[in-house]
Amino acid sequence: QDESIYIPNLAYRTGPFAATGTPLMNGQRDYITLLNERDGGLNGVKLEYDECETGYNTEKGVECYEKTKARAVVTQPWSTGITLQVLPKSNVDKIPILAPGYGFSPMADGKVFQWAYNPPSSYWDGASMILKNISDGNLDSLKDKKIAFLHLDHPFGKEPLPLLEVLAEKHGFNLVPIPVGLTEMQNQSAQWLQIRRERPDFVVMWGWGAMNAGAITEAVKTKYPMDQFVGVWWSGHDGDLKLVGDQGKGYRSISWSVPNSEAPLMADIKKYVVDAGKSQINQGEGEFDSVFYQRGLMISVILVEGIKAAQEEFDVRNPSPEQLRWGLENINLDEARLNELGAEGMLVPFSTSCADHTGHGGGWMLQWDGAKFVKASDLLTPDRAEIEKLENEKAKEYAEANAPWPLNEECSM
Amino acid sequence: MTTPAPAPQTDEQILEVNNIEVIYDHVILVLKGVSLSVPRGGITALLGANGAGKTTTLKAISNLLHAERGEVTKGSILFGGAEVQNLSPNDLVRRGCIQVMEGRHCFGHLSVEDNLLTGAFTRRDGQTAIREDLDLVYTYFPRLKERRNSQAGYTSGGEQQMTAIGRALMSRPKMILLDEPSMGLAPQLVEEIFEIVRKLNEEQGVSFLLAEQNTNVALRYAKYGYILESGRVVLDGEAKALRENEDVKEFYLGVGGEGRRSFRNVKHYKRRKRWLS
Amino acid sequence: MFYRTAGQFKTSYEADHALFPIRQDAFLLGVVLVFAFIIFPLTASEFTFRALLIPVLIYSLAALGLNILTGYAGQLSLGTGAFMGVGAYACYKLITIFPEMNIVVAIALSGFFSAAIGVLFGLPSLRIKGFYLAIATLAAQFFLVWLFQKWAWLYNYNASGAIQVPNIDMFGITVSGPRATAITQYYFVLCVVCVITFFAINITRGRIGRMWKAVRDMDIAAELVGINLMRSKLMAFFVSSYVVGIAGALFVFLWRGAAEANLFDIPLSFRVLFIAIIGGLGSILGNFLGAILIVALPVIIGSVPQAFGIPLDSAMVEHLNIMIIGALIIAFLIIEPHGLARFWAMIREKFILWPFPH
Amino acid sequence: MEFLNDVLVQPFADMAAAPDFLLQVLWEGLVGGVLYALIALGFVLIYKSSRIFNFAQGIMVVFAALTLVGLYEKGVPALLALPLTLAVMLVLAMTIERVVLRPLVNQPDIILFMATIGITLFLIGFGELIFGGENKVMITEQLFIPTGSIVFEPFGGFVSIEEKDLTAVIGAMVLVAALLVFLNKSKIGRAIRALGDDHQAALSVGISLSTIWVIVWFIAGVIALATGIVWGARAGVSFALEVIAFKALPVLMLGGLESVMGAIIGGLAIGILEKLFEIYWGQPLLGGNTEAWFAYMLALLVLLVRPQGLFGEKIIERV
Amino acid sequence: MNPRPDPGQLAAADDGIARGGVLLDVKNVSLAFGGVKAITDISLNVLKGEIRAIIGPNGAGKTSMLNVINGFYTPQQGTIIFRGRERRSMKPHQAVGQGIARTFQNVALFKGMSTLDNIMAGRSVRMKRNIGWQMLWHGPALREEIEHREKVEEIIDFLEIQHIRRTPVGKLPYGLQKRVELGRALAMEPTLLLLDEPMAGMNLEEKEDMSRFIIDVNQQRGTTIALIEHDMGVVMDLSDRVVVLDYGKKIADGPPDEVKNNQDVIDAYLGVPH
Ligand SMILES: Nc1ncnc2c1ncn2[C@@H]1O[C@H](COP(=O)(O)OP(=O)(O)OP(=O)(O)O)[C@@H](O)[C@H]1O
Ligand SMILES: Nc1ncnc2c1ncn2[C@@H]1O[C@H](COP(=O)(O)OP(=O)(O)OP(=O)(O)O)[C@@H](O)[C@H]1O
Ligand SMILES: [Mg+2]
Ligand SMILES: [Mg+2]
Repeated sequence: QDESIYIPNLAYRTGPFAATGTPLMNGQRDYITLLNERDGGLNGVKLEYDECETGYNTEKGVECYEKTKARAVVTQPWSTGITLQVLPKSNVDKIPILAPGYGFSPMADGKVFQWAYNPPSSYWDGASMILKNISDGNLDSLKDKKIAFLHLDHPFGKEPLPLLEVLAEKHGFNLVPIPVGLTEMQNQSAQWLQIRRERPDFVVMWGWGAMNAGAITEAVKTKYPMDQFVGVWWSGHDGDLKLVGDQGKGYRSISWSVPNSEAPLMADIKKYVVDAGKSQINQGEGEFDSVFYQRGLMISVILVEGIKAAQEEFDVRNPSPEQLRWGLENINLDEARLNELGAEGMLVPFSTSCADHTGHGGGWMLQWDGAKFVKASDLLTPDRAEIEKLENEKAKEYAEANAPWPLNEECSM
Repeated sequence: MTTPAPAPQTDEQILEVNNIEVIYDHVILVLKGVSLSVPRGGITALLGANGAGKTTTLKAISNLLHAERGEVTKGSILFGGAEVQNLSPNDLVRRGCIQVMEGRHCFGHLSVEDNLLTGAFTRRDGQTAIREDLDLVYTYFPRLKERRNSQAGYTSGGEQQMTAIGRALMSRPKMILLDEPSMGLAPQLVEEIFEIVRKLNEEQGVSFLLAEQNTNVALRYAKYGYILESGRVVLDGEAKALRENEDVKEFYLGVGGEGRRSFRNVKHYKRRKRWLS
Repeated sequence: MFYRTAGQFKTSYEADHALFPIRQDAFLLGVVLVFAFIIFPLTASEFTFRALLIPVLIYSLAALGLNILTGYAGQLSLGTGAFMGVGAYACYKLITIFPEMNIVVAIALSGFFSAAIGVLFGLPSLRIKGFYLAIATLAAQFFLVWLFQKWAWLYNYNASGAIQVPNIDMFGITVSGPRATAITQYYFVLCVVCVITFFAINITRGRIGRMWKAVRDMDIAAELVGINLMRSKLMAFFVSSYVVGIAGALFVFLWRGAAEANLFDIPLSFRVLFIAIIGGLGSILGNFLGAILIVALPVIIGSVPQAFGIPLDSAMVEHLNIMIIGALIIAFLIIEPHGLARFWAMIREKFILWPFPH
Repeated sequence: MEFLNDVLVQPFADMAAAPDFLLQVLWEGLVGGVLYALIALGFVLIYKSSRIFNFAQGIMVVFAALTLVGLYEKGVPALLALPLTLAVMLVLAMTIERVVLRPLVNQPDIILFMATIGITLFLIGFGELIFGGENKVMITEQLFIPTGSIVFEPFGGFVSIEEKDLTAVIGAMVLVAALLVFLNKSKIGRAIRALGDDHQAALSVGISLSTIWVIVWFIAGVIALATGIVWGARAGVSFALEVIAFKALPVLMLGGLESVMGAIIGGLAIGILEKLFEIYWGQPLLGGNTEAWFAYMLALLVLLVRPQGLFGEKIIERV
Repeated sequence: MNPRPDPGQLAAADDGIARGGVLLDVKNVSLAFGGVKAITDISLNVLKGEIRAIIGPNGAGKTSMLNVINGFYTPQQGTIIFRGRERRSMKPHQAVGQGIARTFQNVALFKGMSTLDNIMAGRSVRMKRNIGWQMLWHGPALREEIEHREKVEEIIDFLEIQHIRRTPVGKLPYGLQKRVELGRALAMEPTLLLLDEPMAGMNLEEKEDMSRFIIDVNQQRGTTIALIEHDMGVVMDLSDRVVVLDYGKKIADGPPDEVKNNQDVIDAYLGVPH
């Protein structure tokens, strides 16, 4: 009966993770605003974007979930912790979970996780791409090398560990996991002393919020070579690197989105949203050009693409959560489509299917040049063989632990 | 109910309390209209049973009620001719009215000497003057001099009482509100303290309002007295007159017809409600 | 008015020891129970269950546990969250090691684990007092949360480091896990809370409660009237941690469904402490009032601007929310430092005295 | 056996093997310790003068630092922003005294403690509302704090010392010395100590609670600002800093709630020991992150021997 | 955890000491705090059934003496023989188990509890239903509670404090607090009752009431009493024997009349002869 499509977002603009959260939320919001302003919505239906503040706190997140779920077509949990909480409920509540680039990597397995999506790349994809990049494509060349894995001691930070352990075993490199507690994010001197002692060949970082800034300043202080320091996509925030400026030159972060302020889409955003005073971005700080803001836009692009697919398939204006589920399984954001949207090169091309909820589009390396992030590699793709094995195994384990857990046998590859 | 004698000339009175009412915790009515006055240079005693409201009266005067969730809801208080209900306690001390609280209240972690020095907080007349007064206090209470460096929390009850009085003296007050100074003190010391009160009164012209249970001693040193019963003044008069009053004799001084009653032979009288109020 | 005590005379000490010396109180409780057991379940939406009713009950229970320790026995603790965690992890281990175990039994047993840990961290209370003890309980808080994080056995080596509640049936009804309905969980929690509250009331009004209060009010004097300080303090830690542990188990199994170590960190401890204090230390009723306030308030404040159609973005709402809660806490402390329970008692007193003040 | 070796022998062997690294660890510990000590100092002052366990000290650090940076970003020159920030802290102290402390005079400790948590929440909301949540850069250079680093090369390795850390250490020493003199020698200092023992008695001798409290909270605010500058220079300024309040608590326990000396010595001891423990025992044997609790456990052990901390006032127990 | 004292031990009389025999014997006790010598080599005894007064100037060590007797302080030297058993140190709650109860100079009541609860707390040692029964309340726990409640009500009647039974003691006037404190001590059914300035801060009327309670306790219950008091009238009238301390030393010991006229006592304590 609703004349608009209700899109809640479990956002956080407060707390220790606000620094990294805010530009992403701004991006998500602004793309929806753009559609409403420029196109009058999606296929003529207004999109109602609504944030519920979680402060990256799992408990608040669940509260938000309960509060919004009556009208929601989708859940955007925005934290691996919250994702893990709502994941088991998805089979009961039947609302798709969209966690672009985060959440639980085995969610890729659409047979088991019928309601969860994490396109275009999972954390395991990310880890695999980073290793591929630092070993120039040959993981065996890492043999006997030491890789420190600096991560937030939180479900998010621990996500890639199972894969990294498997790969370390297989390729003979030496993995040193270094956890950073939530209370130590800003003062990582112990962790960096350990890094100094261990002298790893590479430091791979799974950091978020204030942890990134803390790590990067410590790295500068410890004189750790920046070009051997690589982060996941959530550790590539312009604001964090600006703290160290020139000294952070060479730091890299894998990313499935690239800012491209020249793209037509960005021009539209500027015209219809920012200049119209409908955006919350901090223009003075250059947020418009930042990686995270533009990634936020891409996240909404992915969601809208799913909604559109559902609208068209079922010929409805206002798809139900179950119809959206189909939509999210049938996203096809290839290069052509991205160009059509005016977002050339801003997102890795990918497509999802019933069995593959991630799409595994891959990513690029972004490198800090002292003032901004620039693309520093060709498109990288994850090593699917290893990952898939692990995904299936872990997905099965999860289903067993949460029995009875319905499987979607209809999916075939 | 005996109404207090009409207050004499105002400028003679250093302290005047007019018909005050005090309520604790918004509900407990403790003082139900108390009036009293203390002449400049006088010693006035405030007598009464436990819980009659003596302490409350003194705290109302020195504005310490707030901290106990109590408030003066009616009446007025004049010190040196000016209304003082809305002053803060420290303003009052600065004007020369200081209270020695019941139950000692020393600063337990400070040494005895530091305790005394806190009394000089409001003074502006320089270190030497303060030092002189400190010596004066030590001559009044030699025991304190011996224990000057001990933490007050560890001194005996009597020593703490002396410290508290000494501390008040350090502010060079015009008027001291003394709450049960004799409580828990050895007889000799009680006499000593009252002697000091007399000395201060005579030599330095300090006025006193004494709340006391020890009616005997109090009436010997005071010039005027008020008797308080459940929040009302029930009797007042010259100390001498009070001492002669039969009721006071019977109930406060313990002298019946045939001299002092022995504590061993007390009988269980029902003696409540003696003054018809 | 309603509160007429006239005509209610006690003819025996037994009658005087009854839970409700005044008949109207019993009646009032009856009304509350009817609401809790019949009216709410008939009317509440799922959101109300999950965001209001169940958390209020569980937080009340946790605060009750804390109140036994802090309000009755006078030992300030800032580690409640971690003790809840012990209960939750213990329950998780019990359920996963013995999948056949009845969940009620598992929850009841898990309380003993937190009780044991509570006693262990209560030992210093024999020497350490006041704020020093409060900070010492933070040692428990931080250490335990660290342990939950590092000891992979506790979370069955899950990759995410979180525990996940499986579907658990009792008498053919799913009471726990993603398939459980909110109303079943509500009834489950309600029953547990009622039973424990009943026990707690009895303990606190009898000999043991008196010993605790004596220790709280003046421990030296308590010792000098023959109370064994060590015994009563440790017993307070035991009972309190037991209740808190149960609350923790319910927290995860009957409400949250999953938990990571950080959930049991300081903010949780503080929230429970707030409930106990705003409700009123040394009162059983207060815990419930406090929980209603602290749990419901943010939900209500959060929905006010929406209700009035004021367009505030969620971050702004959250900022205002935090500010308002902070300000309200201060305001409540100023208005009635002894908590909502005392506030209620005063109102009740006025009713009893009505129409004659003073 | 191997276990004993790991615990008792290996760590020391490691220390001896890389003395330059050990020195670096000690220095890092020392700097951390100074920061803990600074926060603890704020606590101690307020506790001493009012028996209030001021949980808001942590957020005051953030608030002060944010105000400074915020003002600078709004275009106020750094050297003007500094006194302006101090003025803001004064206003804050006065507001807290008027709105929170005065109505709560003579209430039990725990109530006041809760009230400070209320203040904390309020300031978090208020601060984020005004300054936003993003990480800000401390205006180190603009305040003429040197930012270079000094590198020694002893034992064939290197020890690097940040100049701003060095400044922090020296600054902290000066601050502490000044405070000690102030507390022990001045009239206000004595009044502060008296207040801690007995509010009523202090009132009765004419000590003005309001004035003293404003002074004390203002000094705590100044210390907070100093802490904020130093810490912000290391890791940027954001609300994630608020958790550092928890790092100061064990310092207080160890040093004693009322002791300025204790705060300093406790802070340094904890800073150094926790770093050593983490590096040589925690990381190799316990999976790291032991800094989350080590200080608390250490302090707990000390308290078992001395229930009032190393330098705290003895709890007077008499009947 | 130590076992609860067995009830036989608690029963007041029946320890083989006849009225007039030595109930408590303090031998050569010395106690110092750092440099402060609170008690120096003092010996004194208390006979069964008597009222024994301890007087002396402020800071003489009277309170410290009581603290030594009931185990709150452990003397550096000397022994204490109570009911024929010798000991130097024990925990205060053990002293209660042996039949020593006391009141305090600065009222030490449980401020948040009602009068009734305070006095009931005095009976904690004698109640023994464990936590299991307590949880259920109805049944044995309630029966026990009522049984003790009756005893407590007797004390309340005796002290005439029925009207404040339910008042939180923190709100009571000082005199009544002292009375409640006495009630709490009586609830312990002690053999030896130690009273530390029971009449400080009372007016005459209340002192008389208190005197009557003390005498009644002594005569009707046969409780031995040691009391500290500064009011010489009270001391002279009530006590059978008086010991005088000064700066931690004993300067006189004997019947009241004798002590009253002792020159040392007059110099150190009384000032003018009374
Ligand atoms: N803070 C308070 N809150 C509530 N009631 C109080 C408070 N302080 C005192 N009262 C009550 O006020 C009455 C008068 O008390 P007050 O202390 O003034 O008596 P007093 O004459 O000084 O007695 P005493 O001789 O025992 O010192 C008493 O009944 C007491 O219970
Ligand atoms: N715990 C303690 N620590 C240090 N000194 C103490 C302690 N207890 C008592 N003293 C000291 O021992 C001496 C005797 O004290 P005590 O309290 O026994 O005196 P008292 O005879 O009861 O005096 P009063 O009549 O004033 O109560 C005093 O000088 C006191 O300062
Ligand atoms: Mg009084
Ligand atoms: Mg004494």
